[in-house]
Amino acid sequence: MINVLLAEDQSMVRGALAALLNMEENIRVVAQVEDGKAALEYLNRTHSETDAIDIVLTDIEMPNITGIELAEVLAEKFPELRTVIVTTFGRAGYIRRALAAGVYGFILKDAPSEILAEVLYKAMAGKKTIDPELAIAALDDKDPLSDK
Amino acid sequence: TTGLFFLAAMSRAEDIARYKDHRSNEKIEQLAIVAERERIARDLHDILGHTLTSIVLKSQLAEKLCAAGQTAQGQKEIGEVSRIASEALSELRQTVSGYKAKTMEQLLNKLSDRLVDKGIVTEVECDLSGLSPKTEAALSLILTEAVTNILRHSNATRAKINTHRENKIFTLTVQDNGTVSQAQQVQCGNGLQGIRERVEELQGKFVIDTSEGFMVQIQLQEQAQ
Amino acid sequence: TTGLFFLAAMSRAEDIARYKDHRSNEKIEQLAIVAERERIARDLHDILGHTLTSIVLKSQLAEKLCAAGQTAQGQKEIGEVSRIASEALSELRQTVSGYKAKTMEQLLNKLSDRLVDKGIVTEVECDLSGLSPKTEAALSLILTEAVTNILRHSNATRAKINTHRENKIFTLTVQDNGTVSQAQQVQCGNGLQGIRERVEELQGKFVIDTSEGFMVQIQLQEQAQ
Ligand SMILES: Nc1ncnc2c1ncn2[C@@H]1O[C@H](COP(=O)(O)OP(=O)(O)OP(=O)(O)O)[C@@H](O)[C@H]1O
Ligand SMILES: Nc1ncnc2c1ncn2[C@@H]1O[C@H](COP(=O)(O)OP(=O)(O)OP(=O)(O)O)[C@@H](O)[C@H]1O
Ligand SMILES: [Mg+2]
Ligand SMILES: [Mg+2]
Ligand SMILES: [Mg+2]
Repeated sequence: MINVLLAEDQSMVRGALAALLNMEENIRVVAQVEDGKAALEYLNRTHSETDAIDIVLTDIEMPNITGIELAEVLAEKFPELRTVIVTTFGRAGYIRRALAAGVYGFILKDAPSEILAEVLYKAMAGKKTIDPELAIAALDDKDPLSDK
Repeated sequence: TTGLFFLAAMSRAEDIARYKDHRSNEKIEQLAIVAERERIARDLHDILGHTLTSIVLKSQLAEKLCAAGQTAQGQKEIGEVSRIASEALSELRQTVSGYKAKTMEQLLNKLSDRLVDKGIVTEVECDLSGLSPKTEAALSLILTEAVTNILRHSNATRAKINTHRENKIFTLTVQDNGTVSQAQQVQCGNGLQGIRERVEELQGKFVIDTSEGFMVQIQLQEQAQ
Repeated sequence: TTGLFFLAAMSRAEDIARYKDHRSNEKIEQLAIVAERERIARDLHDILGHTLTSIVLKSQLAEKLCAAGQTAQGQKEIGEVSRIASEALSELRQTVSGYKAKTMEQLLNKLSDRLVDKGIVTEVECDLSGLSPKTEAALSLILTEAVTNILRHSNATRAKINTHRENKIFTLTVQDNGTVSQAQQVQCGNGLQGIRERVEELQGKFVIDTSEGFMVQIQLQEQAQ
């Protein structure tokens, strides 16, 4: 069983994603939060005691702490957790930053749920997945943070 | 995320300033177009990206629920999909009309339609006559941004857009009655930053007040137009 | 009603040309922005409006099918909704970075599928070979809009899309057999207005005829392509 913490600020999207994943046999969405800050609070509160979460599945654009920032903090504070990012649009610099933070997946939010599930299984097996459409968008990316 | 966009906006403005020195009309035009496209892309992302994503996920869910024999729940999701899609279509139509509005009056109508459509009781009391094209252009961007912000960020039930002209001072106020938590500092995104820059260009004043809902107010010298 | 369409404002291009003489950078910038915004608005409407319309129609159908106990069919429709919405998101992603070109044939197939899907007997007889990319782009958006309008506004049971080429004049006609009450004046929305603008840009003619069903016809000079 893969235990997932889901972070997504749009409640409709969050609810549908959680319901879809919960219909998969070996995936369970243990908790749903509305931004990166809430995700960190949840993990700080529960993780060390219970080891309840295997994968953090997160949106990028969220208030307070974004998904990219979350991935960076997780890599440092909870290196045993695997982060997978779902996004609607691949914006300049996001993929590079996400990969630098060691995320296990970078895929489109609207991908068929079987594919999303597949990415989570692969992540558990230590394999990384990047959506081809997003990868193409990233080819001529200039990272706005390092490229002033 | 705001940080990212802010940098992009800055360099765009710098580019434009640099090219102005060279008096290269074509390049000015080109850069203005690119900047505008970026703005629209952002708008689109916000307006349609979420909706379409919700539609994809909910319809997938409905399909799976039906397949699993949970027809009642599936049906409920389908109903929501159709409602969301209708809303998206009307939002798209309004956005398009807003982009195409040619007079200030048309624009005000479009904007107040968008608010009313979202169930926000809207009061418009504006005299936008006799403004220079430059002021008009600035005001239309400011109005559009302020209204988009209400739609995106506030939980307002009422909104007011009004102008006041006195002693050669022109004041435009856009006010909503949403709850803005005082702790939460207002972080300027591209939107408010853009308003600030435009008002600055016109040597005007720009105020944000969150003591009662969210208020954006700008003041311009009438002669400066 | 066609008369209305020719009362359009002066073209943006002319505005820009005139201001260039005055070397007014600001105005050039502003006009370029307005022109770009209008262009994107039009494309948005054409590309996404069509898709969202299909989504609304299909999800409503799915809802009805489920309610009538035809769950399997309902499931199929809702599956298509998720596929179409996903495509729309892809399109939206591409609108931001540029425009992808579909072949005219693919487009015609897709459009006639949508009509047939709605139970409208559709006849397509088109020669769209050897057109310039600009003409192709305009025609695909015009076709998409005309078909979307049939889906949305008509009670037609038959539709015909055909081209005719003679004496260096290219004619495209989209005709349905719905009932259009003669009393009801056709009011231009964004869709027909967008067609009119595109045809004007190509120095062509645009006619709407509602004497038998609804007909949209455009004519272009072949050399003008
Ligand atoms: N009417 C409002 N009610 C509540 N909060 C608001 C309102 N308008 C703006 N804000 C707050 O101010 C912030 C900055 O607004 P701004 O328009 O600069 O950026 P944005 O809307 O987040 O993004 P964009 O760059 O697309 O405009 C918003 O993120 C939001 O938190
Ligand atoms: N095939 C048709 N049959 C009957 N009426 C039509 C047909 N096509 C257009 N109309 C009428 O013409 C009007 C204007 O069409 P137009 O495409 O400009 O706008 P719209 O479809 O209403 O909205 P949108 O801006 O989204 O396209 C429609 O509202 C409808 O009343
Ligand atoms: Mg988000
Ligand atoms: Mg804003
Ligand atoms: Mg139409």
